[in-house]
Amino acid sequence: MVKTILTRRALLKSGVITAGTLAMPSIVRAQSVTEMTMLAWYGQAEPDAVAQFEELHNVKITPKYYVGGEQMLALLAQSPPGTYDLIHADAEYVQQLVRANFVEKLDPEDYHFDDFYPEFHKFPGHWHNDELYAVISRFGFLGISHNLDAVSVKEASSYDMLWDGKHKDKVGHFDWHLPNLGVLSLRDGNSDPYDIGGDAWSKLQDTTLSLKPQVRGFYDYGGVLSSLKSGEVTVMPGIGEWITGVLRRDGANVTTTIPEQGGIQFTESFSIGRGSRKADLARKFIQHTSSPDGQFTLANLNVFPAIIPSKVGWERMISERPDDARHLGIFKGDGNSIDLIRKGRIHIRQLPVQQDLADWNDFWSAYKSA
Amino acid sequence: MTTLISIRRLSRLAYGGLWSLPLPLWLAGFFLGPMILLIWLSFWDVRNFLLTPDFQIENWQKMLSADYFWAAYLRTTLIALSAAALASLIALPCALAISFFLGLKARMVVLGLFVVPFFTSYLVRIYSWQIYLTENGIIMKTLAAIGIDSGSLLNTPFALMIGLVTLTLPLVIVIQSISMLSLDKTLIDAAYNLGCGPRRVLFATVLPAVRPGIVLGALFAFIFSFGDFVTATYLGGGKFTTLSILIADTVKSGQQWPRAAVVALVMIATLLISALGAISYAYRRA
Amino acid sequence: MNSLTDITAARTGAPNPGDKRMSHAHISLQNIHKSYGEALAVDRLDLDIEEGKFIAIMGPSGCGKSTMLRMLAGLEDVTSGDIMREGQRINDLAIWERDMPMVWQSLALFPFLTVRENVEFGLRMKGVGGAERRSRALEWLGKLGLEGYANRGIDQLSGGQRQRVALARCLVTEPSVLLLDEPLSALDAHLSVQMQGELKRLQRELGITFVYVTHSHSEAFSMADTVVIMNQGRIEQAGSPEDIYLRPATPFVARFLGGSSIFDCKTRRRKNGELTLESTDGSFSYTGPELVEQDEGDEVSLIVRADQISIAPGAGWAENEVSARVVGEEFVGALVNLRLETAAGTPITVQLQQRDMQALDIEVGASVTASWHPEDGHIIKT
Amino acid sequence: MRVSPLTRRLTVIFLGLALTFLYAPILTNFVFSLNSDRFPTIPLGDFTLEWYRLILADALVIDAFANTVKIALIVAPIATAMGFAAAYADYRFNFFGKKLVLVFALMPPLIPLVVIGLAMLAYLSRIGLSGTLPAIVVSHIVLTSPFAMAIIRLRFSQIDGDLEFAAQNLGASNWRAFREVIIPSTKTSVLAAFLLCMAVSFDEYAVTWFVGGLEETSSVRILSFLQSAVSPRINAIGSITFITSITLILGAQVLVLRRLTRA
Repeated sequence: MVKTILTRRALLKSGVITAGTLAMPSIVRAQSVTEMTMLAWYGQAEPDAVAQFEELHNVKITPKYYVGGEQMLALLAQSPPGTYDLIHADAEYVQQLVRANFVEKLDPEDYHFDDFYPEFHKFPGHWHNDELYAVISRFGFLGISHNLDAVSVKEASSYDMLWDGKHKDKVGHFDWHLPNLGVLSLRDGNSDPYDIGGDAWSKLQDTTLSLKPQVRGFYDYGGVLSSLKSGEVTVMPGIGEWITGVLRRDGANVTTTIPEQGGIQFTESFSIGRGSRKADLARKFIQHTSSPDGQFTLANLNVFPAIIPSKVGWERMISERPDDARHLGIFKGDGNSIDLIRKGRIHIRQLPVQQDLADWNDFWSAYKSA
Repeated sequence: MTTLISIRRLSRLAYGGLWSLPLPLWLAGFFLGPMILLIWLSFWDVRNFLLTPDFQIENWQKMLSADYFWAAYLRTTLIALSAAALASLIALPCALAISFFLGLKARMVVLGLFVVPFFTSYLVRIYSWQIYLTENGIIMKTLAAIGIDSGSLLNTPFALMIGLVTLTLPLVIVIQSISMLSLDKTLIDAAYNLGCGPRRVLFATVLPAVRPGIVLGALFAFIFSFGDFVTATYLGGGKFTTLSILIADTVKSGQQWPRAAVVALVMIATLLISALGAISYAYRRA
Repeated sequence: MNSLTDITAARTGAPNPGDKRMSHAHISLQNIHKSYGEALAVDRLDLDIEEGKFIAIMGPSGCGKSTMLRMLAGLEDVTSGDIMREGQRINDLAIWERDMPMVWQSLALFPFLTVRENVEFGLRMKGVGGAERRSRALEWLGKLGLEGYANRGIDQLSGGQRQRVALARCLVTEPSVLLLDEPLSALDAHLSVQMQGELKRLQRELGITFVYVTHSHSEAFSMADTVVIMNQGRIEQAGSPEDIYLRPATPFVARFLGGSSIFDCKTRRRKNGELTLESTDGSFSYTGPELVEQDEGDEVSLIVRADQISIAPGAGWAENEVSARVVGEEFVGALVNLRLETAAGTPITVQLQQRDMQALDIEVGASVTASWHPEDGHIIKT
Repeated sequence: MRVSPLTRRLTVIFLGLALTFLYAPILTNFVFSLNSDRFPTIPLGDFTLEWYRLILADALVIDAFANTVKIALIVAPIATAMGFAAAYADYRFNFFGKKLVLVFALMPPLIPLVVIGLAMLAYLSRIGLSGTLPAIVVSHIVLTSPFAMAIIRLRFSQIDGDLEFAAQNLGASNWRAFREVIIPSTKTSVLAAFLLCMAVSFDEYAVTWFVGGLEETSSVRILSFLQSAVSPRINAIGSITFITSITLILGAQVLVLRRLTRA
């Protein structure tokens, strides 16, 4: 069985080579520029993100953008190893990538971990059996995103405001159970929002269901942006600066507040795809993303801004982009992003610990049509 | 003598085979495989978020016993039926106008105009509808200008119908028109000569004669609406969980492709039965 | 009934291999068998069609008449048997090699072509040049009274005009055989009668063979030289219209043609050579032409045409008498068809003049006596 | 049809309304592709060609667009030809298992695309065809040919079944009768089927995303913009597709019309 697969792979490879030889223009290109492939969320391989690296290493990065970790995993499972050199994923999915053997081991020495805040030296989701599989690129917080014309920062300092009668039919949801149930779990007072027992789980379900009369709709990325912008909804739990930062660039009067009860953290990272034939180049790319230059670029991506783990990167943000830095919580002193993490207000988004993921999902489906 | 027979039979077989075989062969090569995989997939297991080939009926039990599944099933059927009926009703006068009231040139141009929207990405068109329907959108502002206070129309059944009719109307009109244009005009003249009024002619002569076109148009509208994901997401605001949305949601619960496959297979069965029913009705001798 | 003198009897029965070669038959169907799986459409059929004759094939629907025509045209394969044309076996010729144009029941005119282009079609397939095609097509359109319609579309023509275009389309190729599959069934009665005359005239003038399938008695009997009556895939009778009318070969034919009364009888020969027929309705004497052919004790059907029967209010008028009840009447112009029923349930049809009917003064339900002369009637062995 | 002028006028007005309805989103799409605001809200921002500049400078968008056209131009003729063959076979011949084959041939459009995408990928990668343009072409033909078959079969159901035999009866061979009768009778529906196949191929994104690997079509591009980078670039791509297609289709019609009027 193994043998036949190997033969087929060999065949595939030779097929690829033949195809390459036949297509003359690509040879010409191949002589001058190396191509590297990246499986990523949208925006990670746009010119603003990779142009600098491409020029430096005479490489062209060809992206395959996905719109959900499940699609990404399914695609990888059905593609020959080596199809994707770089894989960009959220922390929850890195564990699944590792378990499915889709990514290569990394050497921590290769990357600029010294520049990072200590919290990110050994970020839990990226290590497995004490081996490194992914390097954090950037992260963000999820709390309450709100239109400042309708909801003040002070008002948004507690999740309880979501139930306020004056916001009836003005509350929107990003259509994914993990962040939404995470923040509502914090509102219920669970210290670890994703590690909750049976009682807390059923209480969380009641809490969530009681919010339904306030809810206008469930939106995907695009829908979240346009509904907040148009005023269709004025407040959304479980999203963050990754949305409001984009809208503010377009002149919308919106922001994200992390309420007293706490917020959720999402994390993006890069890994090297199993069987990559350009692993060296991929390693160089990840090195670049962890460097001060790369970190500064990542904080300001067109697709959406995010917090970076690099102290050196912070310095540059504060001096060069003070306004954007401020909104991201990148500033010196009390209440900055790292401070929030250290105070224990921020909890990493993860899969439910005591319940089956399917249970959370089923409940979310039921909630949507309730 | 016998060789002559066989040569003639052979050449006839070859002629028939040349027409009968390509599509079935192509589908056998590239569609049967995926279908079998899909059916097999519905019996797989998901362990540690990894799809594992297996043969267990738990996925079927789980989905078919879930209330939310049947609620979504009913909702999807209702939405698709309404959309098909609505699109057919709107298409009918249009197809009549195209086929009987327009000159040759105008007819070609108008049919062309109905075909063009197909080519402008459906995703883009639905995205564009949002600006009409949303809070402070074009419709709301227009209505406000004449003193009517309407809320946002987004995430309402109305918005769903707008989206689905956008998707299906051109196809239904084109199918109905093809059917009407190939109608024998003497049939209509004969009806008039028998003293039928325009209404009788329409209901007793034209409509029965173009029944295959009407039924087929409605069937396509139903199929498209039943499987639609885009309108339900962008204009329904995720509040109307259709089966397609349920599939997407199911996949989100940690690689539950097998359960999604169950939903998909139920959808396929439903559509297949509707299609066979509609087609046999369409071509039944009146 | 008709004035045709040119009567040609077609052969029936199994062909004799010896005289097959001698036959002057233009087209000859020999022991033709056609089945669709289990269903038998044509059963051991033999038929010779002579050149230049108008032959009409009729029978109830499903009798195999259309199948036979389609086999001639090559639209259906024969399961077994031979189709011969001028001595050549043509079973294996493709449709387009048979050169037997057909006028279709649906007419099958090409809607995307003009009238002239329709007529030119066959010539074009034969490779006839443009100018000649055009003049021949126009000539035929002229012959059929369609001058001036050459550039019209098919859907701008009336039913009768379409009929003529369909004819012109076939005849323009100057075939020696023309197949016609119920071509007049879509026309109204008046037009149909007019076309019948025209078809017969055309066939006479051109001298080509017409094979005409129809379910209409009037069409068959008014035009054909030979009428073939089929039932359940077999030929019941083939002969001149007069022959068939006067001497139906089987009770089926008599019943199919209608207008006759049929009595099932057993023969008994008297000393004087006269024949007595015993039936459930009584005994009848017979002195007609088939007298000599009958033996004692045969099972036969006695067929008496409606115009040979007279009725009276009481008995005692003639030798062959049956009492019956009037069950229905139908007026056809100056004639009346009376339907009677005997005590044994045998239906009897009587044809009377309108004024005789008035003189008799009978109504439905009345008891009457039907009678006929011993020399009338026709006996068929069953 | 003979109806009162009023009915006629009302029906034509209704037709106009239906067209307006279908073109309303296309119109706003145009407007917002020229609007400086990133999110489509009224009142409008300033006039700008920035979004067009952006996508025309975006190699990925250009590649995706080229792929889309390439794929549609290969898919549409093949799918139409196969759909036609199947429709003609159904109309003309009877063979064992015909119904079964037809049911099978009708199935692809019934499949929810979200899931068949994965199944297609799983299958195509097993036969060594995943992640390539041919993979997209192969699956698009599967998805579109049933539409072609249905539309052309609809036309066949209205053609007198004797026509082709009438031509043969007048001396046309199988192929000649096909050319003389079947082609003229079905050409409009074949054109419609061809356009529909192209359109479906243009619009398809779910299966394409899965089986295409690194190869993208413009609808896959639009989907990724829509789901993670909402911007008027979506409108700009939509407008360019619209202008291209309306030019092609109306252009083709002008050609056809000119030939008709000359004939």
